[in-house]
Amino acid sequence: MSAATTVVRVKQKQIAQLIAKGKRLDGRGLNDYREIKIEQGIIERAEGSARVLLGKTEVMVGVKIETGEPFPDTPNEGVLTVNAELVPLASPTFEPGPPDENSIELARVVDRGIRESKAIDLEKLCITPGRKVFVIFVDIYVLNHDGNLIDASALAALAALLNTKMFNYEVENGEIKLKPGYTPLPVRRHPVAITFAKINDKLVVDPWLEEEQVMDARITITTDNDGNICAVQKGGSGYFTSKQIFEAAQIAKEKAAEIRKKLGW
Amino acid sequence: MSAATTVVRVKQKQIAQLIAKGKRLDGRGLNDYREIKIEQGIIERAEGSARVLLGKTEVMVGVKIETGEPFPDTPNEGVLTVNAELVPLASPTFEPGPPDENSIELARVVDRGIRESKAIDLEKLCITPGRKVFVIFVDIYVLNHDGNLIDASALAALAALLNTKMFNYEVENGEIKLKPGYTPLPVRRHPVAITFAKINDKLVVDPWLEEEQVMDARITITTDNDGNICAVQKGGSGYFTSKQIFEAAQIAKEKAAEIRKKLGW
Amino acid sequence: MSAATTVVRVKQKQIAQLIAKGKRLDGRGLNDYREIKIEQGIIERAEGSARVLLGKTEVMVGVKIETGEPFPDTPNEGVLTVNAELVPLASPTFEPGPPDENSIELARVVDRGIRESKAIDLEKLCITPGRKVFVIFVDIYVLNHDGNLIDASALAALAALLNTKMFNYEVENGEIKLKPGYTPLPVRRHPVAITFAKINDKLVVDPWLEEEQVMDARITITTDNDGNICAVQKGGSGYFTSKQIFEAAQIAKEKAAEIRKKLGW
Amino acid sequence: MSQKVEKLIDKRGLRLDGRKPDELRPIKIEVGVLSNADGSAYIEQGKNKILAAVYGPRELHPKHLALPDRMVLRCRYHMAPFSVQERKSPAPSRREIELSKVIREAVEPAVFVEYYPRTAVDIFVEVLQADGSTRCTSITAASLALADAGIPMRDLVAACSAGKVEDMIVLDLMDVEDKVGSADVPLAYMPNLGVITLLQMDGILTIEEFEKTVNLAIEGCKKIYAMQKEALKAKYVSVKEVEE
Amino acid sequence: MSQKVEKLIDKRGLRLDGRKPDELRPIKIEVGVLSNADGSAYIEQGKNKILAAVYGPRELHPKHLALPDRMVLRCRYHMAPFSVQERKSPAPSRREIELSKVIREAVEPAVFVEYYPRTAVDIFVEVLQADGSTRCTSITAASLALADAGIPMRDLVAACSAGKVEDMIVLDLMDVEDKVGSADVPLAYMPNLGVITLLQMDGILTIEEFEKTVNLAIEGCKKIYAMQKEALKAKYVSVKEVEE
Amino acid sequence: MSQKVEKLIDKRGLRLDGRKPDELRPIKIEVGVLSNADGSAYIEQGKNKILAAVYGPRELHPKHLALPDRMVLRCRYHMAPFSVQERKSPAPSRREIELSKVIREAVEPAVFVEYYPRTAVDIFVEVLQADGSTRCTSITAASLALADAGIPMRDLVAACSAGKVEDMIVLDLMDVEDKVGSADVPLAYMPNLGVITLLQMDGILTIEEFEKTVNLAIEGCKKIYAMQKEALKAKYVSVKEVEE
Repeated sequence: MSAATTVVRVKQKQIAQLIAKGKRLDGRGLNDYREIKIEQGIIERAEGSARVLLGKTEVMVGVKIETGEPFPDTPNEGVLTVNAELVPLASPTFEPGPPDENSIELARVVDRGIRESKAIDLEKLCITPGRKVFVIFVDIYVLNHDGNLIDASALAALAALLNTKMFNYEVENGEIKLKPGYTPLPVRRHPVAITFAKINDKLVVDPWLEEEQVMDARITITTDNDGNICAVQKGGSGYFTSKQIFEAAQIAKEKAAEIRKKLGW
Repeated sequence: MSAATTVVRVKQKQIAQLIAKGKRLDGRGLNDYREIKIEQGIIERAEGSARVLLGKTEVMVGVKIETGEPFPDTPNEGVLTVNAELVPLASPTFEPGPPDENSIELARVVDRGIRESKAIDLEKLCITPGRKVFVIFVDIYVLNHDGNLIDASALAALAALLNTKMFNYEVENGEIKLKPGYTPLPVRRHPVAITFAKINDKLVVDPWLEEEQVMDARITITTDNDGNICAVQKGGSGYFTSKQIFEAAQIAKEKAAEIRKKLGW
Repeated sequence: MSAATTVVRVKQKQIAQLIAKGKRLDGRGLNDYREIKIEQGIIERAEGSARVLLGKTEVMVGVKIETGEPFPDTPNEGVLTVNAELVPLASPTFEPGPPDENSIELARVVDRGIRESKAIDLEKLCITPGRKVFVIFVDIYVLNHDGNLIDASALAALAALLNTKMFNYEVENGEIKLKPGYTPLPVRRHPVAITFAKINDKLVVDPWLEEEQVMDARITITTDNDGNICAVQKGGSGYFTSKQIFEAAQIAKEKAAEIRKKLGW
Repeated sequence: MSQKVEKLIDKRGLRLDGRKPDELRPIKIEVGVLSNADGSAYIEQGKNKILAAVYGPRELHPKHLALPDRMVLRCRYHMAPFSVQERKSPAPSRREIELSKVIREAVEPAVFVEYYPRTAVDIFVEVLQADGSTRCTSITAASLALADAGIPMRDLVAACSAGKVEDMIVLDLMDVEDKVGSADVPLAYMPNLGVITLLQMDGILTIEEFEKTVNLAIEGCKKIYAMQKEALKAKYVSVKEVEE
Repeated sequence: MSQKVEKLIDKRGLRLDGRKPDELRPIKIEVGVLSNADGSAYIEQGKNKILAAVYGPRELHPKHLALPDRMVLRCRYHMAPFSVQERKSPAPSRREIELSKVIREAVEPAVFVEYYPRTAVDIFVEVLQADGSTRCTSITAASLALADAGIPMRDLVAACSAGKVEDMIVLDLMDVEDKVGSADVPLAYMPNLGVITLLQMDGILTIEEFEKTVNLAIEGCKKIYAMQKEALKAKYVSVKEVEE
Repeated sequence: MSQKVEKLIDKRGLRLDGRKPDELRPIKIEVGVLSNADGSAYIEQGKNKILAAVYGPRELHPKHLALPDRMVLRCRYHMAPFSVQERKSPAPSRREIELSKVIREAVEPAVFVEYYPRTAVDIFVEVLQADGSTRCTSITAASLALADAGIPMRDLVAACSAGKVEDMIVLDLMDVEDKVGSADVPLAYMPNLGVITLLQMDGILTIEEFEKTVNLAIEGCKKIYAMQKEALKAKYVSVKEVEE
């Protein structure tokens, strides 16, 4: 990184000059999102799955359902567990090993969007109150990193959840008895995360890798179907004015509505 | 450390010359203990807590009580677990990460003093023999390291245990039912650890950091209220004669009695 | 290793020239096995144990028996667990720490020989189907590494299993009740692993350390009492022709039969 | 053993601990409390008891992690096992790892990182007792510890949460308000520059509520900022008194 | 939730998925699928879905692990948590560590390791979905990713399993055949040189059956090799088309 | 499966294994038993079976841990999983980490550490079977392995425990005496210099009993020291015989 400092500065200047004119290196306008492609149901072994392409950023999410114990403070609710792996084939900067701060932050931001918007009806995932519930594992797998992993992962996670089906069952003496057929996972809200990079005091939406490498800071704002905010995360070692943040919130709400509409959510 | 070798040697000589005259860098006599300050009950979230200042050495101990299983060979006894963390804010030489040999030795020496003196009446902490007992977690947190962590930690651990209160309860069908009020943890003995540093073949009590940096070896002797020895630990890469050890044992017994008296234990 | 490259090349040439003439540095013929010495029952604390010397390679194996849960897909069978430690006293190249790829491969190859030959009658180790079975821990401890750890470890593991005795017991209400006396562990097959090194396109059996340091690749073929193959493992960054492998299989079968005969298995 | 939750706001509009909606918890700040650290600060904010220490600028191991044009700023947020209701395992949790990152990123904008190239500055935060909004209290403390260590800074960073509790926007959430309330917004601020360096949110807020909450949190930060400056002054005054 | 096992071979001699004994599963190969990696390949072989990427030659940290006369070839075989029936913990299992080793040793004979001394070449294999013989599919993919990265090679390595199922020697075992069958022989092969670079076996085979199985696996490798070359060609053709 | 404890001392004043109070367990020592290590020793003391090996002086990685004026002495005490009644997990326990430290500090006073600056000397102790006082037996073995490796030493270190069992002060505690007895004092000693290099205690002893116990342990060390010298001599005699 240090050896590349000069290169970074040159690129930073170039990107900043373009942005001052309302333009971006890849031809987008400041508030243009990259193209989103979603494929669902690609992993037959998983209860749900999706692959999202956001430009060249590629994220796969698999959903597995197991049974387990509820948390003591929510005995009537299923458990949601979001995990992210920045596997080393996705970027020369990712290394094998236990999750680092970046993958943990990624997982927790996606988790908060789903959890705080109450996207999943967790009460429907209770088998025996206080004893046995369904545990929903959402595993985010980043396959190619070309910027804005948070938005791509949030989209992939939701797409995978919407694709998830659970086998039908009855409870007999506390044991699960399978019945024929499947039911979709009870997903009732569609939180969408929109991330902005701040470069030279301007905000651009959906930053790609070259922009992330020169940005001062980023802010992610997740909104639900009603346009309410359900999660925010500032990242990076820069800062924002409150005006910038309020503007970002407004744009995030609009962009999320656009995306939801385009995807039929 | 290696760069500091010359500095250490100069200081070593200086400290040794003073000790030869019965004096110490900080003005104490060879058998003088630093001032002890104890505050109890400072962490309301914990069942018991204490902060000990021994000169500038500062140690905090919190006691938490949970329920768990007894050890198979003591089915009628509660479980005592002592853990020590040398958190990196306490010294430039402490590093984040899992416990190293120094923090493990510290925890185990404090543990032995409490355990071997039978300070806690563990049989009173049994709920259902062989199945359910109280587990006493004693967490030692070193906040500032100015030497003699063992004695300071042992004092803080005992002070925190003496400050610990347990809710009243009844056992109904193997389950705990809370009742109003609290009872103190059954602490019946007051083990006190006294540590000596050997510098240039002389023993000094309660070494501070500068003395520890030049000492050949240290010996810790823990005695109980009757003046019996309940734990000994030699440390460091030097040695002692048996005469030195027997003298240390005598002084340890006296110092511990003084401290117990001063603290009203 | 890199500094030793030239030395390795010289030795490689020397060893290869000898092998071309059908000779080896330590005087053996290409298909000669080193002397095998086995001692059994040396660890009284273990249910079974053995120490094998294969030339100067020395391996100890201890067998412990505990109770545990069966695997869900084999509810009527005991569990076999093979673990290998390349403890650092055995070689300057072994380092303390969690098992690395070499010790994991070693354990898994030995495990496959025992498991695939069905050497142990695991169904006899079931206590309560689906709930409680005996777990057999086979711990391989390499004490001196002079080459061909796989064969030495496989021999030591089998010798230790043959030495293992289980206490007699009855099952009463799902609990084990001990009865007087012991019964041998039900071992009914005698898998023997034979390893070959390929050096300069020739195969030699039972390579010692110097040969392993210069070999292109190795192949281990484990056969059972009927001369059937039950496990194969190619190792190293070289290759074999199928002709070489079929020849090795034939020799492995013969060598294993010889060893079985010599050891009375 | 779960906490039973009464109403969080009473008829008079007061909170469980008697505070008004826009009122901070009682705050006690001390700077320079640890003799070994290059800088340190201790804060009590309600029942939060938090200690921050700074070591550095100092050498970095392994050396290839050093940066040629700036210092490396590192931060560890850690909770004592006895700081919370159920004993916390000493191993860092995922939550602690995330908070270490956002706290570092909240104070970094204030630091002139280019003054000490090739060095490391370490911030260690220990939560001795936790009662909600600990990341904010930690930032307030960390920023003071940096100043106490003499690390050159653009401004102090003050941090405070605001949120929504039973339909009311309130300042400085304590644990039960955070857990049972409907939204929580931790925020860090540099008052002289008027910029936000930490912003997170969870819960549900309309955009209007969100703006109101952010603005309230900023007001909280300004009050805390004044106390930070007092505490720094107090330390240097008392040092001067000792020296005289 | 265990799989109920029907007969694995029906009266007509066909397998559960309708294949003949010496028939491969349907295979789909794509080369150069990831934009960041220096080389990459994606394979579907039946329900196996496997992605391989290569990074390098590149610098090695820590430097004392570099070799003066050759590159260091490293390999990580890893399964996605959702790739198997029961969710797999992301931490590497003993099985994954062994497979990483044997996959590396299966492709290394094909690489001119001495061309790039003091460097590292990393192979990362991610199993997105597993359905038996994943180590073979992984080797096929890894070898293509190496070629795609421009690493100089003697030959491609193709890999395929054969085994014994209900007294029949069959090619390319899928999961249920591997688990319930009586022997499994994964094998990797360099067809131009006619040499075997991976060989493992578990189960029980007579020496004659073993030879037959090895020979069948080699035939499978040859077919896969043809598909590998097609896939490489397709990539370069499509690249050329794009360039033109 | 717990051990039932009979009386530890019988009417004749003899212990469970027939020993008198001041009697050592049978000891068998062999030096130079491993061909790879630079030095090694094997000891049986009662049912304790312990192997120690020394590697070094050798290079230290990472290099910044090397000391300019002395060697770094490292020690790992480790128990085989099968060495105790209940299988021990191979991961180092807190007990093993503490014992590694005290064993290192017990032999270090005997070593001329300044002879080989910038190097490391590693002591590896493997407990193959444990029956009480293993740290003492380990020190006895480690000291011989150091001597066998040609590390320059002031003296051999001999170690032995003493303790109190049913009101009697006894030498060389075996497992059941350690567990059920009322005090245990492991001690290491350099007889030529007359100094103690390891001393620990747990249990309850009056100061008078403590002195008596320490003195008895020293007597034990002296006897073991004689056997250590015999074993060293035996090795060099047998080497000489081989050489002649």
